[in-house]
Amino acid sequence: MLTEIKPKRAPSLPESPAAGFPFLRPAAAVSALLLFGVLWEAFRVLPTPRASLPNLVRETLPLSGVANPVTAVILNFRSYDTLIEIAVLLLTVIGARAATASAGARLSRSVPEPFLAAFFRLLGPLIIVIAGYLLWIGKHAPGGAFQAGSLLGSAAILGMFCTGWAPPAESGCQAAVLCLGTILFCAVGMGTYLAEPNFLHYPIPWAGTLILVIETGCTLSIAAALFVLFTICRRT
Amino acid sequence: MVDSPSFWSTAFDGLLCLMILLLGWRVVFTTDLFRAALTFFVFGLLVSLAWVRLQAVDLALAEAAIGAGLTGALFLAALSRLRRSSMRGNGSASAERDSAEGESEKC
Amino acid sequence: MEPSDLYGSVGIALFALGIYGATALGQFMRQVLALNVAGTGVFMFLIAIAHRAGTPVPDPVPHAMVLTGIVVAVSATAFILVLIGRLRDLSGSSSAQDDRDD
Amino acid sequence: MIERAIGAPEMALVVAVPLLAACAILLVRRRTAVLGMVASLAIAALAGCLIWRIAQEGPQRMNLGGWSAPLGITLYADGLSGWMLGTTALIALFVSVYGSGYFHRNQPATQFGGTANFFWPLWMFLWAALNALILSADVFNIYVALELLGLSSVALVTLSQAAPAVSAAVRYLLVSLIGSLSYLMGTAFLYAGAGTLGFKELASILHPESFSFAALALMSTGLCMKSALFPLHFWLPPAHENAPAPVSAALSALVVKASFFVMLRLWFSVFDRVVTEEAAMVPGILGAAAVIAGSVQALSAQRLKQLVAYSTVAQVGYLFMVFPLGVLNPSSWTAVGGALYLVSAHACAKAAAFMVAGNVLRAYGHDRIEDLRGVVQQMPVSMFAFAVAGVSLIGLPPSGGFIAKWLLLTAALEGPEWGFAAVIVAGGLLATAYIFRVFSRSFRNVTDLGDFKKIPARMEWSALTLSLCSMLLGLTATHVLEFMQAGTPLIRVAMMEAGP
Amino acid sequence: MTFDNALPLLILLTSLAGGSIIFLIPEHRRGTRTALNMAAALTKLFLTAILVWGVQHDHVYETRLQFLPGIDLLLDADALSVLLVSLSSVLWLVTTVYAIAYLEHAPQSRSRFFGFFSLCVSSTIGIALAGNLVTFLLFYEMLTLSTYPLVVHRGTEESMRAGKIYLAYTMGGGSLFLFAVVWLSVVVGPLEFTEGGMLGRFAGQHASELRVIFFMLVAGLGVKAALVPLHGWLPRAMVAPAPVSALLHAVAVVKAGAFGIVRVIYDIYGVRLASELQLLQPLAVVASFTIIYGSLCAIRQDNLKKRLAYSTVSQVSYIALGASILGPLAAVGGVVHLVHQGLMKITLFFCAGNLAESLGIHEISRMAGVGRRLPATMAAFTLGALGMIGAPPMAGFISKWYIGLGALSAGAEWVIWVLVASTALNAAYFLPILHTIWFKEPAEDLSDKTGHARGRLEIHWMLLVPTVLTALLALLCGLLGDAPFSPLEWSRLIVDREFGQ
Repeated sequence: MLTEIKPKRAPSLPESPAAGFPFLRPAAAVSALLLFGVLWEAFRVLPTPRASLPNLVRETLPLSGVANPVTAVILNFRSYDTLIEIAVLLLTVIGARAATASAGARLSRSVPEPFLAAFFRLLGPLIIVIAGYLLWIGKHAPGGAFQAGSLLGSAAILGMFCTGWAPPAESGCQAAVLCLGTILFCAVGMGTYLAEPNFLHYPIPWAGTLILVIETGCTLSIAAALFVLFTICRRT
Repeated sequence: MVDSPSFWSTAFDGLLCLMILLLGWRVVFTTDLFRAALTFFVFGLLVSLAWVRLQAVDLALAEAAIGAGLTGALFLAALSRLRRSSMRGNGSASAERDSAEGESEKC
Repeated sequence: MEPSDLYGSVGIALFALGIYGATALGQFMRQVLALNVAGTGVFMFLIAIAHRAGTPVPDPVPHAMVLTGIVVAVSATAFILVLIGRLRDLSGSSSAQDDRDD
Repeated sequence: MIERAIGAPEMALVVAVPLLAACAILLVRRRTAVLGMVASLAIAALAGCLIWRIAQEGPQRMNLGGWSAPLGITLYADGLSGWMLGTTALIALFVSVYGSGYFHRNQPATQFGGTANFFWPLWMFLWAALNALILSADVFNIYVALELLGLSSVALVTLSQAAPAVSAAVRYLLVSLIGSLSYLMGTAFLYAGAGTLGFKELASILHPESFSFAALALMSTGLCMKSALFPLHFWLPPAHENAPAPVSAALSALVVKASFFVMLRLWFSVFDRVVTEEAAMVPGILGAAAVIAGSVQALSAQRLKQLVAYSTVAQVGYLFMVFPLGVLNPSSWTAVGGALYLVSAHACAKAAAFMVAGNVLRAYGHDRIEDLRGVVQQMPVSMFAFAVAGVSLIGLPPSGGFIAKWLLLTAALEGPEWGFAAVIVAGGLLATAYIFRVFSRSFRNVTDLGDFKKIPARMEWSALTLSLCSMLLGLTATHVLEFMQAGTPLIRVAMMEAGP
Repeated sequence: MTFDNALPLLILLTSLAGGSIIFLIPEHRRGTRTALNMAAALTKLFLTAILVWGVQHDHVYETRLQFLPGIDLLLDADALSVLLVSLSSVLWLVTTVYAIAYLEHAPQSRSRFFGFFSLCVSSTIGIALAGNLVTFLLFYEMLTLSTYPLVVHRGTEESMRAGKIYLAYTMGGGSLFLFAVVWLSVVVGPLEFTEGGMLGRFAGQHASELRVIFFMLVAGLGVKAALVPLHGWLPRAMVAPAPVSALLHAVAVVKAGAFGIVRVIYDIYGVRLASELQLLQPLAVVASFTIIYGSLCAIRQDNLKKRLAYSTVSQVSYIALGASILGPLAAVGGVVHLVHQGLMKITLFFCAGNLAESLGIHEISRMAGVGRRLPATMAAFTLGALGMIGAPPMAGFISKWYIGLGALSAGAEWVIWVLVASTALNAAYFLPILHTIWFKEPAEDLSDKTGHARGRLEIHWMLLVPTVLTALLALLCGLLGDAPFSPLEWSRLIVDREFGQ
């Protein structure tokens, strides 16, 4: 590795992990084949699960406040996972910002084409409506926060391409939207202590509403996060 | 099982699996990064199709939107800006250029 | 052959393939691509398992896991791409500066 | 059907509070250091409450959302997790203090541009991830926590905006992603075979079968990658060496230990009936190799931070010897107690060592070991801290490192596992060699001392305090070991039965 | 916690706390540092006096602290420990006085020096008071660490090399010792020192293991006791300042090793088991060889301190020899030599230090006629040298006498020849020095070089008084051997208890 950091000298560049070991590729190939063989064998003789979790989910579904089992699992039974996951999303945005903080931020705007812009003016609202629908339908049919959020995010990206609109590099409201999901989640989680002495323990009558609230927040955060990540990825 | 495995469905599954494997192989072994990224995009779409076959519609949606669409877009964006910076990097002293290009190979 | 078994095997194959790529390839970008392939493999395996559970509707728990996994994967990918770009800038710019000094 | 168990609220709060704190810091954007310190104190206090509760009422189990496993996620805190949590809180608190000095406004922020104010939110995320990882009793939840941990660590590494740091970060991230994917595949196999994700349920279901072996192999490989076990350690030294000093301290002291702790849980509780002595030998032998290889590389290190980083590789090796030693005589607590003791002792010592390295780097603008002449005269506090930390790393009495070494050696000789015993002793000698490499330079008397920048006092004193903590650990062994076994005679399947 | 339980801890803390505070005293506060040093030393001496009296009257002084599950941190004062405690507290006081004057003009940090100096003494006290093998190990390692900064104190290339070698030897021995201790405690459980040997009840079991462990223990301790071939660090450590070498060689390090060997033989294995396993024969042979070899090397040295160092190598082995010959008489000889050798050797090193300080003389060849320039110092040197040779009525004579008697009664006549040979050799390397000092014409002008001469005194009184004092003590120990509380009487008491008579 390098011995000291001077701005002037070009720092010694990292050898990619492959560089170190000469026989890496064949070794990796063999071990990958081995991996496949072993796992496939294990998969072939896989016993049928002893615990029948699906049935348990089905029985408990009425208490979860939603009709779509996946949504029930994500936002009620295993909502803690989702909380951490939203945090991961937020974290990556901050990390990306931190990594590029000292870089001169150049966003190469794409020149707005009138036709594309018009097209987007048509498409944009439609996408937003669809996203809202996905979010709403998630309660009892395929769909939900993630699909809606990703859709919104891609809509924003599309907009950036079509109408040469460039987002502000960093703004308070942007940060607020990014944090919204995490904050809502934690707040609800602690708030449930008022009703039930347990974290993220929705009172059954309220469950549906709370889930919808959280989902809305998450949708916005996810959309914002994906969009910001994309812009940083282009910019840096 | 839910769907009685008729011949055609099985054949379709097999074909889909073959395509997926092939594309996956291409993604990993194509040296041209742009082509690899595009291949990955198609790969993602096929995978989401496969998930529909496995009665995971919502996941298929997510995969199509995030897995294929966004990830592919991310790769393309990153590649475009890598190319830009490599253009900036050119015309430097030979030693540095070697190192810079050694780097560009790694990126 | 049940579709679940078929797709499960494919998932395992993609996983192995991706792991090979992520460890053996020399370029960061290609390693990241391979990593995504491996991730897709894992997800497909999980979904196959969900389908395999033998209930009329597939087991939602693996589905939830996959959904979580996809989001984590995309954010991690974006982050590492940003880092790679940044690394490229740093090495490029430092060489350019020395160029001026000469 | 639905057990509505109530656990200590702290268990969830130690995760939620740092996350909220991170958001708050992001939104307020002013006086970040103050907010960060307040949050740190709050989190440490919560951890303290939880530990006290464990000591009073025994192990705590919390079914999040009121859904008991297998349906929901369970948090579980016994003596071991309590001890890990406490160690984390202690180290993290002092890292916060140190960081508030290191990233202070009027410190020369040359190597990190505007990134200083990103430290606090990222650091909060890291702390949340550590707590989540320690408390979780659900294999998939652990996967998510692992991702949070890995990503936040990498983000922190990039805070020092130099090219080597970023390239180290990229490699670190690649390895940690591969590791978590491997872990996730293992989880998938577990679920496919056992149909549940909770520790307790898995422990009662799993038997030696092909799928459980596959899962064990996949998960262990992933975790070993993350905690830099010997052949997979290549990413650690550059990352820990080029990160900002407080980050290096946190990474070396806590992050590698967290994944080790998960592996400990898996092997001795979830896979308890699955693991065989042959399987346990693999991590053990790799650990022994790590002790030797890491120390030897530390002997040839050029820079102080490099040396300390390689010593981490070596010390992690000791930890992994617990698997053979613990599996070989299941009735004995010695090996596990020793390993966990080493976790804390090494955490304190290593954090202190990295802080000192950071101080030297700040004060002299370099940390080349060759040119450390006369440092003892100019930075007596820091070097004394380094000396004390070194004593603990070497494992000399009366340090926490000695207790750990004693317990591990006892376990090895009870076996008797001559090989491991020999490696433990040899490792101590090698550690002496590389620690005193530093002193044989820094004790030199020189008349012309290099230009020397004054550094904030708290950066020196937090290092000293931590090193003294590692020394103090040497005198509290009996109580600590009692606490670790809180409510549970052995770290075995029985352990997972909740206490109160 | 009663006073009796607290006393050992207090004795330990006087120097430990003192040392820790001294670290914090800024360099220029010379008066404060001196006052603190003296206060600590005097307190320790006082407490030690109480201890001696108490142990004489069969008080039980024992401090227990929880350390490891099943293993306590045990400080307890039996007759044997009292011997070393009193020796080190007396010599600490003396050496402190000496060091304060000696380092007056040294450029290096004096706070650091005195801090580690008192840590060093504390570890010696801890070694003396250790009630079980783990506690002993703890302070044994602590001694290693606290001596290193003293050895490298001058910060020169040479001292750095010496420090590296010192560390290599002692750490190697230490880890061997650790290994053996853990192994032994795995085999037989907690290892409390008990008069007559705690392994007595294991007679006939684990014979082979116990044998191996014994030799590992002795090897680990032999490094500090400088048994050949583990003595290599000792002569090189001479680069340290005179007070340090005095302390290292007279009290702290070598004594720690020898004392440990005595402990292992008497209180862990016990004479009966040791003889049953035939452990002592080889040790006696090694010790005798060391005695001869050390003296032979000493003859070839021209550097005074180096010669003294080799003579230490040889003299310390008397202790091991006496302990390894069966029978009470030899034991008395060995144990009492702990004290006698300490007193005589520290005198000699003080004299060497005075020479270096006042006249800058390090070589024997340049010592011609210094007797006239430094009469008192050289008189002290003469006493010490005669004692080393073993001439009556000096203290050294008593040790040799008892070892000889013991050897005869134990039927090991060959030991007599070892004693005779070593006496001859001692004479061969000390008498020429005495002759040079007193009867040769001064070759160079012996005027004061360092400005230590104050008025009519030949050298600064704080350098002179300790020297003369220790010399007189060595003389008294020889003259008043039978007086109560004399080292000889005390060793008799110890041996009676060990051999359960």
